[in-house]
Amino acid sequence: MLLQIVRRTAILLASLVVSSVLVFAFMVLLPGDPARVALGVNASESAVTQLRQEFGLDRPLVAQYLSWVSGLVRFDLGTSYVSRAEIAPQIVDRLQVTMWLVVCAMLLAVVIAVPFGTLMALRHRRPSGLALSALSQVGVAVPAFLAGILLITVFAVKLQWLPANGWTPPNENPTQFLRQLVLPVLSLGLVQGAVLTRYVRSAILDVQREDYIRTARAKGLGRARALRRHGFRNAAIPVVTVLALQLATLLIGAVVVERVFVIPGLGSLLLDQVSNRDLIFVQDVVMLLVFAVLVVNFVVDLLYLVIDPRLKVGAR
Amino acid sequence: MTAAISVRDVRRSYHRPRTSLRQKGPVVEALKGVSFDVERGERFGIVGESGCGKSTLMRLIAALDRPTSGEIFVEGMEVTGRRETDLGFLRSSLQLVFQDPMGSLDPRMRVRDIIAEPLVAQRLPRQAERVAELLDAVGLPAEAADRFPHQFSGGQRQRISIARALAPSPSILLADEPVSALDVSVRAQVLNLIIDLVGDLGLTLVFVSHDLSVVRHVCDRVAVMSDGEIVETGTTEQIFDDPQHPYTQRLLRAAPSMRRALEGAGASDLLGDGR
Amino acid sequence: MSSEPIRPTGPLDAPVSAAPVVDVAVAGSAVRRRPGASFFVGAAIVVLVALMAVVSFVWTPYDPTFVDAAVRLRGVGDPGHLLGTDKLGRDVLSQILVGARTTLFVGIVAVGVAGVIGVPLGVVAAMAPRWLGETLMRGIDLLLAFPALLLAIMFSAVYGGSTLVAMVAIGIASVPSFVRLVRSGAMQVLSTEYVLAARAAGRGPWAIGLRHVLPNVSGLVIVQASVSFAIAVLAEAALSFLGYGTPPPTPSWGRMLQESQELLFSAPRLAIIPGIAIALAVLGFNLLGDGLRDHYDPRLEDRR
Amino acid sequence: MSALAAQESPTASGTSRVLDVQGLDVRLGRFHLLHDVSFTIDRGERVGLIGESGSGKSLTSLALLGLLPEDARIGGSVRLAGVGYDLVGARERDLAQVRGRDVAMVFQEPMTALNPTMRVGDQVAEAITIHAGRSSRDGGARTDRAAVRTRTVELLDQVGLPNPADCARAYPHQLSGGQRQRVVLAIALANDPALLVCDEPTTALDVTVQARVLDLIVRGVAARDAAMLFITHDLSVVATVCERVLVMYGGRVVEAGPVEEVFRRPRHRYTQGLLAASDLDTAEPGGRLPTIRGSVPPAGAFPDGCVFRSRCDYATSECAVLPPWTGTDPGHGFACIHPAGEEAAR
Amino acid sequence: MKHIRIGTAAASVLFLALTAACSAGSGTSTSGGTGGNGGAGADKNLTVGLVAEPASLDFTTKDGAAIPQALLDNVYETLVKVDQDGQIKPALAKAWKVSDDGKTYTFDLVDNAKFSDGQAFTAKDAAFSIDRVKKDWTVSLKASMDVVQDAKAVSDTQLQVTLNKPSNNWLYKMSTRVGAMMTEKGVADLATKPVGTGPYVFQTWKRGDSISLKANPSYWGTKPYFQQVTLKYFKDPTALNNALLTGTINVIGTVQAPESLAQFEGNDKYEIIEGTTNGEVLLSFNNGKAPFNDLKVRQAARYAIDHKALLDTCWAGRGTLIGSMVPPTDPWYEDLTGLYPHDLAKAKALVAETNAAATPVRLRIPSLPYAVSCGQVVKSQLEQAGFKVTLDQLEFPAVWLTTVFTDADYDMSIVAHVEPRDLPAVFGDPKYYTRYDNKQLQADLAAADAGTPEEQVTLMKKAAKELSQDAAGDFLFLLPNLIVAEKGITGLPKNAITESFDLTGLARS
Repeated sequence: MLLQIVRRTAILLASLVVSSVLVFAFMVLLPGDPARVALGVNASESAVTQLRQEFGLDRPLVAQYLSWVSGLVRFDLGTSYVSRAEIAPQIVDRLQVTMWLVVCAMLLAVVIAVPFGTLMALRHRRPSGLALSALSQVGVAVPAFLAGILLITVFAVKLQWLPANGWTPPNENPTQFLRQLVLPVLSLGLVQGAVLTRYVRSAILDVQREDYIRTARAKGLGRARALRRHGFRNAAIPVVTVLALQLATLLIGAVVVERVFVIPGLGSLLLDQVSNRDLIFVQDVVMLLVFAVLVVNFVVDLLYLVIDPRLKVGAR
Repeated sequence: MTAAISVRDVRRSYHRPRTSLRQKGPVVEALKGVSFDVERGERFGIVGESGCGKSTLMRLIAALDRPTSGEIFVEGMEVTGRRETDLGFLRSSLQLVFQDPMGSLDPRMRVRDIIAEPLVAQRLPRQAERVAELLDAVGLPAEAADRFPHQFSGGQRQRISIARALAPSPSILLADEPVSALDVSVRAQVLNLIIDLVGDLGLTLVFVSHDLSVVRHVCDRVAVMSDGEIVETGTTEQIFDDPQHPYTQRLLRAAPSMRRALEGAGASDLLGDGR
Repeated sequence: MSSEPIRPTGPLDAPVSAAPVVDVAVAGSAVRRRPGASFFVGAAIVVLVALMAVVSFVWTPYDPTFVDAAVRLRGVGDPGHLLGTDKLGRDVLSQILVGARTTLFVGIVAVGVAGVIGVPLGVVAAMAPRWLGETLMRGIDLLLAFPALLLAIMFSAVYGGSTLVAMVAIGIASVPSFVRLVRSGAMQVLSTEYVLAARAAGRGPWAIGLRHVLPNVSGLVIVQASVSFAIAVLAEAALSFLGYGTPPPTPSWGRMLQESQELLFSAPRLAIIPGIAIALAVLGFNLLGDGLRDHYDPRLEDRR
Repeated sequence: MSALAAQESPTASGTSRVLDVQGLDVRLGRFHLLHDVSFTIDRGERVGLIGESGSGKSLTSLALLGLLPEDARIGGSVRLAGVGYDLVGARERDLAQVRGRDVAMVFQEPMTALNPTMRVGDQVAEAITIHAGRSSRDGGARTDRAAVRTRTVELLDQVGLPNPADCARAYPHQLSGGQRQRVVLAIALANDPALLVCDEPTTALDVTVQARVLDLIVRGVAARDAAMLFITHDLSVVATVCERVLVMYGGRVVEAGPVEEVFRRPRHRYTQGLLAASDLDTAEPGGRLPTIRGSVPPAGAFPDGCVFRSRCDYATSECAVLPPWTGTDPGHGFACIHPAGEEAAR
Repeated sequence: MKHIRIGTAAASVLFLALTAACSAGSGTSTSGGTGGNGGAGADKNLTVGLVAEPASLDFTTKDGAAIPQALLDNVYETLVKVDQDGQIKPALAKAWKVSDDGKTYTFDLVDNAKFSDGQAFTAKDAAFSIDRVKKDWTVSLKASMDVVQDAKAVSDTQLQVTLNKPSNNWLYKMSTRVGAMMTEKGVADLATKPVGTGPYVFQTWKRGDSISLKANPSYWGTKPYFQQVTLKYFKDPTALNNALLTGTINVIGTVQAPESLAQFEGNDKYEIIEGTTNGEVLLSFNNGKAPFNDLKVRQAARYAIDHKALLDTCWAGRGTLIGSMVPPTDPWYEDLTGLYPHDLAKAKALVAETNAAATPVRLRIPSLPYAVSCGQVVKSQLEQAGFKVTLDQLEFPAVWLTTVFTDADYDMSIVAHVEPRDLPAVFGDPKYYTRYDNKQLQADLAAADAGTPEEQVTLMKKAAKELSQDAAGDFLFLLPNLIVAEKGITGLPKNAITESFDLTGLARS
């Protein structure tokens, strides 16, 4: 068990190092001198030189990389070339917004996916199961932003039930926060829910075919109870994987919905900074996303150790 | 005259992945120093339970795996330590038949191509005629060549397997549990076929099985394996009528037998002395 | 779509995508089921999209980029413009037809990149010595940390926005799912007795890779390709919406949708028509993938 | 519940009949897989069901427990002592109460039959607690956790697991195949079922392990005076374990009777061929074995009339009509127009 | 001098400056008397929806029209302002005198203005602000102050500025961001905490969302009606419309999707204000290289464009057709739309004559809504005349600026030049991205800047006509000023001809 944790931690750390080099290298590859881009096309040469010095862009790449990484470790993400503002608090700010959106949407997705996915699997040969399955296929096929636009048109503009867009922090005005959260969470959650439903269905179908479910039923557990007591834990393994990765990649993936609903989230921040060519900022956001994905994978790996006792011994 | 197969103190161990921080992963010894000779024209049986190392041994003889130590000679030529490209003699003189009649045939290939594979690989001539001859030899119709494995029953598939093994006209046939996955009513057909072919073609047969009665029926000489070692070797009569090693005795006793059962033996009689 | 492209790492390989898991079929067995309804519906939709693309090469009612101020914002069923015209007076039907081309192009590029990189890499990772295979897989896992959308945006920033660049990025982001799938399939194939038999017959590793491994993982690859195709179509729509997708004047369903937004109230058809086209194409490829999976995966056979 | 408990007595006829299967018929999709299977088992009786792949023997066992796929169409009746209703057509909820309590099952594949994420002891304990409170035998006493734990260890001890208390804490992957099969047996025996169904329980095991497990099964059944249906393709195992045998081919019972009689003097040509082909003990070493020609057809491809006629050397045109059952009752007789053992008389 | 032009125009194209101030004529008396925080109800709050969010609050180091749009005239004030008719009016300077040689300006400043950090505004601050442009500003706009020789405080309320040479433009520029008055103590945190003398005080900036301003309680002039103004940013024009429709905002400061106006028309909850801007949407030619260094090719292109149809399709018919680089609000405006009427036959003939169809021309447009719309129309229309056109959409600002604007790697482009009086900037400098080198025009423009106001008008008219005749570019149309507001919001400017969105005069009736 300990060995597994150590091994996975080592892999995580190695992945972080490699990806940080990749991200850094990618940013170096980006055409254009960041200082010049930050200052605009007609900036004077002296101003550019000064900025380069100020941000250490005149140092060798290795030194730049090391100081960036050592900053990351201390959670000092540096200062934006463009706005001259500290980057860390901005990222934290945006991350909070996106987390609300993504976590709520994924909760909704789970709430939809687990019962419906299970039902679809249990009835996969009956008309009701097929109908649900078809519905989920349609759900998967609808782009989230289209869902968002349709929801806005109906519930905000036509019916005037909810605000069409905007974001209010929960501590500022909880009611407004909730009202503004509903539609984006729906448009993200419904689509993600449809995707997740397919996985739940697939996982339950697989598990249902397992011999131990038959053993459990032979013991006297009803079909549903056998599934509940023995199936879910085992079906959870692939589903949790998907869920965790949906969560991590939605940090950026939610950008389309953020755009539709004018939510100042992390994805929008990244897009803004890409178009501002605020490279240090982009670098930090990308690294954060990579970090998030890797850490989520790491956590999921550890979770497997809990869920699946076979892994504790390192059986491969 | 050299032995068909000569195995000299062959060992094979595997490293399991480590499971603890302090200790290295355990070393599993699949073969703990095995030596024996198979004479030409002999029908040699290897009997043992799962995990005893008999399949590992087969792979080592066929040079599909490398021993940790020891030497293996096939028809006087050393097999161990050779590169894949230097094994041409082995590939043409020694062939295998496997247990699983489904898994040993590539589902995406036509029977013709399956049987011809050794011929193609070894660049042998007359491939089309040879395939037809072989199909006939194993009792399959000529039009079988155009079909795919899944269109055949288990017994027929095993015939295809045998045809493939015979394609390069080998002198040695290794059969690894060739009838264990077959229905009882088909098993006899395949056993008959193997025995006939071995006799007609004058092959050396190495026959691996966990089923004592099958080995007894097919083989002249038997080696009993347990836990990576050969515990006893002898002629079929010696082994079955007068087993010396306690393991052999226990094994023979544990195998249910129709004759003994009809004489009134029950489940408890399968156990060794004591319980 | 915002969210599609995620693939897990972890001990149990379960490729994740907008469509459900591609089960790793038992490589040695050829138990096939007759294709079900989802295969036929999916195939019909895919053929329809392909047909639209093919037709657009030889005939469209109008030049899809031809601007005619006189006929702007005609409704559906307008004589001469079956699906009406957009705000620039371009014929919507012509754009939809030519847009099918873009959609297919998008999928072919993305799936092509993913497949051309992923399939050989997967086979190599399976056939290489253990340490090399494992290292390769760790590298592939790392790629998972770069979601498709992120890669596409970064690529667009470097190489300029174009369909090709965006789709190469989507393709690269889809590489891990191909590698993992092909590797696990190939490892199953390599553990079969027919591979042992082939080695005993004297086949070298190249021949085994080409003659045994590739044909036997091809079913898995086709299923994954179909699913990845759907993902790519959704990704293109999302990127177009963000302004990183297919640039004008090339007709693209994603951009048609994006351009029609301001007219959602006065001419909702301009959003609905490409919206349906996108959803239909995605549905088609997902269903096709599902149907093929049923066909190739004997595990769905729950009768014993 | 109390209604069920009230019927917990031998049937009115006075015989100790445990299982009565009449005309069991199963169709799946377009395949007709079981035809008119009838047999009975009495208390303390060990009955073997033999047949090759595709004979329908596993399907029969699943039908007895109501574990067939949902879309299977089932006809006939399956009645179990102590259960007031026909198991064919019973609701899943009612069936669940019968399973594990009145009828239990041991499966073929010990490696996959246990939940990999649950401790072995918990899986055994579950079998005990599911029916606790519903069972008239021990009342609510078995819900007591300590008592359940004690009983679990006791059961594991009974199936011969060394250090049963440690075993209870283990996960399935930490046990060998033979050990797992014993755990499955412990689960099956947990509620002292009236009928134990064993579906190829030792096929995946080594000979020496098989010997142990067979012994344990026989002892466990004997200790409970339970009835047993033992399904296998291995004739010598059936001969060793059972008193009575049913021979199945192509979804039909083709011959039935006491082991002694059927194996010494088979009447059906299939039984005869099967015995001859598998008898390696008496065959000349290295000589030719008697065979049955052809191979077992795939499901749905058996001929009508006599199912064996496509492979039978004695088949005539008369065999195209379903041969009648020759014998006193479904448990003793054969279905063959040209039976063995009559040539001498002719 | 030339440098000035390049700079200003560079800034102007960065983002569209969208709406105008209305400095004069806030006739309704504002009743900002209640004072303090308590009394201001919801009707004293205003949320304005805008499109482009600034990347920084410091326009001394960062280009872009979004910063002055939010801060100029609201947080920062200038000495003089430009009114709705383009006339220069007093602001922090009550009055000013120009010496006879046109080189010395003496400003009399208001005596009761205070910075939001509590310090009084004096002539020293004004001199400091003007000097600082030359010293510390890094954006190229600073070049507008190159003409200043010296600025000094004569007294607390009197400032004297000496120029190198007479310039009509300088005073005009003093009404833009380079004329913003700052305090020496307030310049440390320009990017995050602007300090000015204006009617509003900067409060918070939720990046990616909005900027909040609150009324300055100690404002020296007429106090604004709204106590709290939030400028909310929407990248997506549709989202902006939806926000107004669902009451999230009160005003759409600039409509970027004119087609969508339909949903507000005929709805009596809303009011649409339509006026003009300085934004000439220019189909620019690369005059420096083939094929557009050939007058006939340029003429062919001008004849090929059907401006009416173009305006109808790509901007819903909103906007004004112009025949040259001058908006109607400039004193030297003249209707030149008749110079190159849509004439497909002539265009085709010219194309055939010049062999312009031999190679495709690259129309490289920025990724901005109007450019994307117009680009497709222009491509279609040019192709009907026989041109071969490839349309490239370049990411704006980063890619378009380097490729087209800096490197002039293009044949044609479309961009709105929104800088006031930008004809000299766009066509007076051969190094500018239009690569238009016309010595006569350059001489006329220099004379206009140095001459009397009357001479300026005459010479500018001449230049504008020359420019149009020479087909230095095609002037597609003038962007309209489109504002949608809830009924009852007053004081919204009809025309948008300055850099700021001036909130001072806004009220709710």
